[in-house]
Amino acid sequence: MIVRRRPVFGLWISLALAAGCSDADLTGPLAYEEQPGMTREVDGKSHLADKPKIREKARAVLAKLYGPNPKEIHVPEGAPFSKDESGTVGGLLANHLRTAEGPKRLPHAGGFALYRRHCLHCHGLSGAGDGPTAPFVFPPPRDFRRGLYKFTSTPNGARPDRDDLRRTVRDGLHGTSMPAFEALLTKEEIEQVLDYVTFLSVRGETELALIEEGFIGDDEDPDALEDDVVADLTSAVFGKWEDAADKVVDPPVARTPSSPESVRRGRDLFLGRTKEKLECAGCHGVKGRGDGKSFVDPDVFNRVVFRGDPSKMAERVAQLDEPTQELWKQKLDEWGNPLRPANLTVPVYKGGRRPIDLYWRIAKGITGAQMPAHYPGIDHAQIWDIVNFVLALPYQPELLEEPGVAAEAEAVRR
Amino acid sequence: MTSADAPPHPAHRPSADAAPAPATPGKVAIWLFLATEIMFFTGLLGSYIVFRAGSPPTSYSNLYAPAAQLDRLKDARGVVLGAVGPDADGVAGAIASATGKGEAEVARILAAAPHGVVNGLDEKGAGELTAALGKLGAKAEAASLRTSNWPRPYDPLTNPLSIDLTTVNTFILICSSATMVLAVSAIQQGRKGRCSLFLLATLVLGGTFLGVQVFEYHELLEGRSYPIGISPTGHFTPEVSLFASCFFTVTGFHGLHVAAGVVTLAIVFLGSLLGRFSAQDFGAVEYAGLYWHFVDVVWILLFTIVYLI
Amino acid sequence: MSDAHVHPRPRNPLTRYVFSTDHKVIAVQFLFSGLIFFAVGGLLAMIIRWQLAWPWRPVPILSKWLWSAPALGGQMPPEFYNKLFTMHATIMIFFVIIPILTGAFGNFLIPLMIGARDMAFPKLNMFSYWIMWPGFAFLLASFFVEGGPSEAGWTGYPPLSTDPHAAPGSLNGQTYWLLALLCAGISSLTGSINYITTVVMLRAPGMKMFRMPMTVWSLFITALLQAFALPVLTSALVMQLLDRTAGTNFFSPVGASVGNGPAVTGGGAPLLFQHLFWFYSHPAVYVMILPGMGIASDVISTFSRKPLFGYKPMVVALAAIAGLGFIVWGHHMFQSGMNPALGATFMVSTMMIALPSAIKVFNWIGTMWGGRIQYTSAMLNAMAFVSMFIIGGLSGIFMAATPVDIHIHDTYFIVGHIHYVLFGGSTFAIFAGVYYWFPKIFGRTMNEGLGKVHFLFTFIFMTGTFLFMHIVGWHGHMRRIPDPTVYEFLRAPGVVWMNQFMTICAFALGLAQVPFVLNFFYSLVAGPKAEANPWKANSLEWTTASPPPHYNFEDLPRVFHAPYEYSVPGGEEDYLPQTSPLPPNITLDPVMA
Amino acid sequence: MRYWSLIFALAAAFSVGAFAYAPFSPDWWLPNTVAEPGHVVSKAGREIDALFIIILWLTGGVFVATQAALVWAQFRYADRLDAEGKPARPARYFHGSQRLEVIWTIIPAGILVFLALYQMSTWADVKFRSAAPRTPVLAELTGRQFQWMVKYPGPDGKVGTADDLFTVNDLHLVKDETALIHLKSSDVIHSFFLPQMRIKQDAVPGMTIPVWFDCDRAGRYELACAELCGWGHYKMRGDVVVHETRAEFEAWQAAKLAEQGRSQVGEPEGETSEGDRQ
Repeated sequence: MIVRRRPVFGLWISLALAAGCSDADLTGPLAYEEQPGMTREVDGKSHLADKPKIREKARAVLAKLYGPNPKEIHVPEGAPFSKDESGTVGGLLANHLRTAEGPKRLPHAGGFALYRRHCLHCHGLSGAGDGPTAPFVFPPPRDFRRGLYKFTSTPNGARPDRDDLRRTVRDGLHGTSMPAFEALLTKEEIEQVLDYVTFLSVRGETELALIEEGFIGDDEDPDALEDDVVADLTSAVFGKWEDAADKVVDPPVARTPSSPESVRRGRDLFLGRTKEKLECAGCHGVKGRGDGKSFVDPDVFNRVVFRGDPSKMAERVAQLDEPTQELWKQKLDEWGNPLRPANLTVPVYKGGRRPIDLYWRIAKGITGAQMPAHYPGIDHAQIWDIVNFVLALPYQPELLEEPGVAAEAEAVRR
Repeated sequence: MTSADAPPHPAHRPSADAAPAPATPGKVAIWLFLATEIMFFTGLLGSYIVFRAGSPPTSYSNLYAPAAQLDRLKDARGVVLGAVGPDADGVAGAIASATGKGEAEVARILAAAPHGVVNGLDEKGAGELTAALGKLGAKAEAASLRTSNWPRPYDPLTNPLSIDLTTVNTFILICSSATMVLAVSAIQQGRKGRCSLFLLATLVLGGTFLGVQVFEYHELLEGRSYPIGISPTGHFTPEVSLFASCFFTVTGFHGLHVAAGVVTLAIVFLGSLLGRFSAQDFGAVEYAGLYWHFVDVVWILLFTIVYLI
Repeated sequence: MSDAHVHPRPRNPLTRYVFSTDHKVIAVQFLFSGLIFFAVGGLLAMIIRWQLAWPWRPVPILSKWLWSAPALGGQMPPEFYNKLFTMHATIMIFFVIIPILTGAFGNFLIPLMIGARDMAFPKLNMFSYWIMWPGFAFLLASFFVEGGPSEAGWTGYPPLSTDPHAAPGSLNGQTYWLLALLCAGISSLTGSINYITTVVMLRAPGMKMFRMPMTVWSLFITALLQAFALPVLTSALVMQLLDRTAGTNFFSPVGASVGNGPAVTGGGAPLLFQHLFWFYSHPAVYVMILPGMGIASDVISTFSRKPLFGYKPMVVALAAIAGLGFIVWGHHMFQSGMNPALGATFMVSTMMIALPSAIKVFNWIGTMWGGRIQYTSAMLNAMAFVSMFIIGGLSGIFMAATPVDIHIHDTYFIVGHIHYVLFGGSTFAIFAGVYYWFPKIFGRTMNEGLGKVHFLFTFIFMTGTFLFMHIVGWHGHMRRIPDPTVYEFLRAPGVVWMNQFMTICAFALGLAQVPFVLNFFYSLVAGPKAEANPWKANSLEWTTASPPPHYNFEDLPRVFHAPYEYSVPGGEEDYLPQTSPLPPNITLDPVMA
Repeated sequence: MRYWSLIFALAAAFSVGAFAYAPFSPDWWLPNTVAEPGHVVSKAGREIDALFIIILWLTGGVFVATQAALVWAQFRYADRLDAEGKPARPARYFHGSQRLEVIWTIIPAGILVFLALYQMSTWADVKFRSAAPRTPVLAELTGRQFQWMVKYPGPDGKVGTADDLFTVNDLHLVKDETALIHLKSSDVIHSFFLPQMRIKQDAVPGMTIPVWFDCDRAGRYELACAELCGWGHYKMRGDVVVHETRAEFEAWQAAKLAEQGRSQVGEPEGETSEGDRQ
């Protein structure tokens, strides 16, 4: 019996050791995934497929700037991360929660640890949106590495303001698979996650910039990707993030209070009845149901995206008839994922339901998606009319169902 | 069940020519098997009854298949193409321009006439298309989106099932049960020829039943085209409604059982031709008969519940 | 014709060991495949426990090849956790406990204990084993399909299980899972028809129903349960399969829009699946415990050297459990949205099912009372069965009480309960049965010392593993969550401590099976040769050689009494085989024995 | 040999000890407010706890009695050999006792029937639709993979109108007022579980199920999903905030509505009361 007890006791100790070691949760094969342009040819984009020397340099630069692997995080100078309590920039990335008693290593604290715990299975270790769950959710998780985010308060194509990311993490994106984290993380923890997401973004953007820079360089050039070149690249990347806060679009004209008249004006704008000839109905449909004619028919879309194996979506697309396939290819977002226009008859708004969220969507569009910026095309008051209309539509379906409205819209569009 | 004095084990049967035991292991087993089958059909038919008693009214829509997003289509109208008329190309063109549907889909609608459904229209569009088609000499009628619950018997607008045909088929199956009884009683009296004859009759009747059911399935699945009160696609396939799901599952599994029965009967019939059975040894005939009666009884229940109610 | 069935054992190794129609060989086949799957299921349980104790930490060794996606960095994906417990439960229930209890023990013991030469339908018997293999194959194959194996839990509730976008495992894995269960179901159905027929028709001369050992009674009643309940599950599985493959709409609810996809409009009722599922799966719980009760009864009577206390009441209690088992399925659905009034009636029937279980426990203690208890490995395991079944049974009362169930439903309390019944109950009974009948099955004796070491550690760590599940459960710990620390009330130090303690005990419990494995295989090859009746037991299997000859008995035995006549006054030995008549001075109580 | 019984005794004692210790540690007992470990916050919770404790005592008594009998039988009736290697004592030969069988059938039956009937009224109060309070609906709660969507009626008091207040994973109610919630699911089956209030109800797609409960201590509680709903099942955590007064609740609601109606960046962000955790 005594002989038997020893292995059990030993097991206990070894389990406790394996589990209790402070860095035990950081074991495993941790390596950043490289963007495709690093090693192979990408259609119409820069790549380093035939420049092995520059590729090695780019890799070395990245490792130096951001750390060789996710376990070891470097903070490049001037990076747009927030400061922790001690004033260290990037201190939230992998810090260990500071409590009243002093710094404390908690297994699930720090941006990286929190990201691993809450985000990784969709967004992936490198932030490439390629976690193991990613193929099974629609819309697919965001690839952070281009610095582009759909629902922002900044102009189309600009980097997001930190508030935008914070809102997304805190409240989730209703209508997608991005859950709300407000009840799962503390405010401090959300900040840490935001820093880590920013880190993955700027790292990815730097990588892209290096690829682009290397693409135009000569592989034999010993001075390629020199320090000062790299410094220029990074400061450009960081600059975009630094600028974001200044670019936040604040409606210069206060919201028109929602009134039947305003809603009706918004409807007329939506249907393209005004002289501006907006084409909202072309995508969102004359009934606002997201079934406009410029887009793939929702039934076809659902069949391709939601029926069957997600990894075989390309095959299902290939089975569509020629014009539909052509349309399908046109209606992809920046990341190559299929898009569907919002169904405005249900009160589900991915980018938020506040009037200002809708204002941003209409005025400056959705980055990476096909929703264009409308601002200079129509004025602020008109945007507010459309906002009022969109907010009212789910509860007043008759707005688009009055006899003749749809047909008229159709006629105007033609 | 058995007493100590009359051991039931085959190895202990006194002799081969003694009267057969009242129950053989085979008979016990076949009864048990039938009991499990009864529970299986109870599961299927019970589900049908539960659905029928308390199913949601949206279980079936006339213009769209169940997977369509009906909330998106609240006011949708459709046009039912009754007859294509002389100008098929013109009709196809009109439908294509009114709805933007692809060539293949339009061809499918035309083929489904007199119950071709053009969906995805609003009231005005439906009216215009109806008028346009009328001008082209086609027969067309506007229809509005409705959800309906369960088909009623003898209502060709909601019920695709032919009760008359199935009544005949039911009669055939009952007859086959009768001939099966005669076959068993013949072999019990040792009349081997008569037994073979009745087995053949049962086999033929069972095969006929199966044939009629295959014909019925063919009609439902592709042979005919049905009004939109039955199916939005013109065909009665398992996915068009809860009723269709239940119908195909229940009758399909019954049909499989009949098919298995027919194969069994064929084997027994061959055995009978070869003279395998006698007044003392007719277990296989009896078991096949029990199974066959069970299939018959299930059908009568099923016919009542699925077709008649 | 009288000895037509007594032909020699087949010479061809293929028909002798593989496609054998001999019930004893088939029993061994069931036993081995069951034990192998026991190891697989146990390994899955270890990984589950690791994740619960130390969430998201890479599992030593295993994480490298179980989930190797570089994007993961060694961390278990949450859907993998769901797959783990789904597969753990499916394997343990449908491929370990049911096959070992009914397949292995049922096959081996029924003919031998009732004095028959083989099952009524040997070929059907062979079929019922080999139809398991497609089931195994489907289950193993599901690990390699796109989306991985099923992850909807062993209950497979729709729409999580029917909509391919609800979970990766519902993509293809669920279809494989359904096919695996259908195969296992066919195996159980054919097996149960065979058992019932054998028991009804092939008893030896003098073997009246009320002279059958409890083990045979329990297997008989189990077979009846399966024969009448399993077809209903089969119909539910078939409907779910059609929902997934043929586009039918039985269980997809109206208005559900899964994974941001289109809403379902024409649809059925998800709750109907639950009703059909539990109509089988509640009786299935009794399928998993009744044979254990039978085995424990026989082992306890033998090693107490004393007649079974209240043989007939024990049989009646078995039948009552089985009968009531058909009308209590709704207690799994108290919180499911089913009409609460229905819940109230199910509560009463569920409470009543505790009664026959209590009677059985009292009778077992009564059997030991006044006996001469011999502490063999088999007896220790049987006593552990009684001891643990008391906990498993009593904790069931909490769940039967609908208001209390509101709180503990879907928590670890349930998990603790079912493991006390299935590990504390069924598994100890399986161990008892293996130790008890090993000499008869293989003709060699197991090592008692190793057997006792195995028992000691299994018993200790079993308590350590499952006891605290009740406590974390009533503290509110939900089941099927890979990371309890998301919740503040589950971050309490006590809960964390208990989770880690349970995990350590679970690993130790796994290690504690090493002596069993060593003992089993060593004894199989080199154990001392067993005599015909090593335990001096009464029932018929001990009257023939160990291992029994191909057709079991030289001459069919004649039976004079029930197998529990131990320590008959005036007898030379303290046991009296069923083949020997009772001394003339003994009259039996007609109600009890 | 007979000392094997000690193992069984130890296991039983360990179980009894763990269950007896449990009430004295808030981590081990039924979940409650941390500040007041002994206090159960909802009326239904108190009834359910009382029933739980009754069953715990009853089963505990039965457990101790049966385990004691088992261990005693194991200890007392272990086989012992005399000097000659013969059994020191023969086993008693008897087949049972009708009287005992009747006693131990009737007494547990009585207890079980009592238990079943005793539970009925609480069950009816907590779940029967006829017992639902006739108060306005506090919110419509919809389970979705993987969060709880909450929809409060706006100023017009009706759910499903343009002025509804939408929150995610954030359920607010007022102390001592019975909260009536309409439970729905938009995709798969979820389960609404409030451990501290002892409430659990599955949310089934296609059904609207009323759930009601109250809470007599203001504070922050947790809402969990108790039915497997997919890979993110474990993270379907929601906050339940119980406000001290209705005014406080209304202030929170007004602030939230204001935020929901925000149309300028520059507006001062009204720090929502209790908006931050930790």
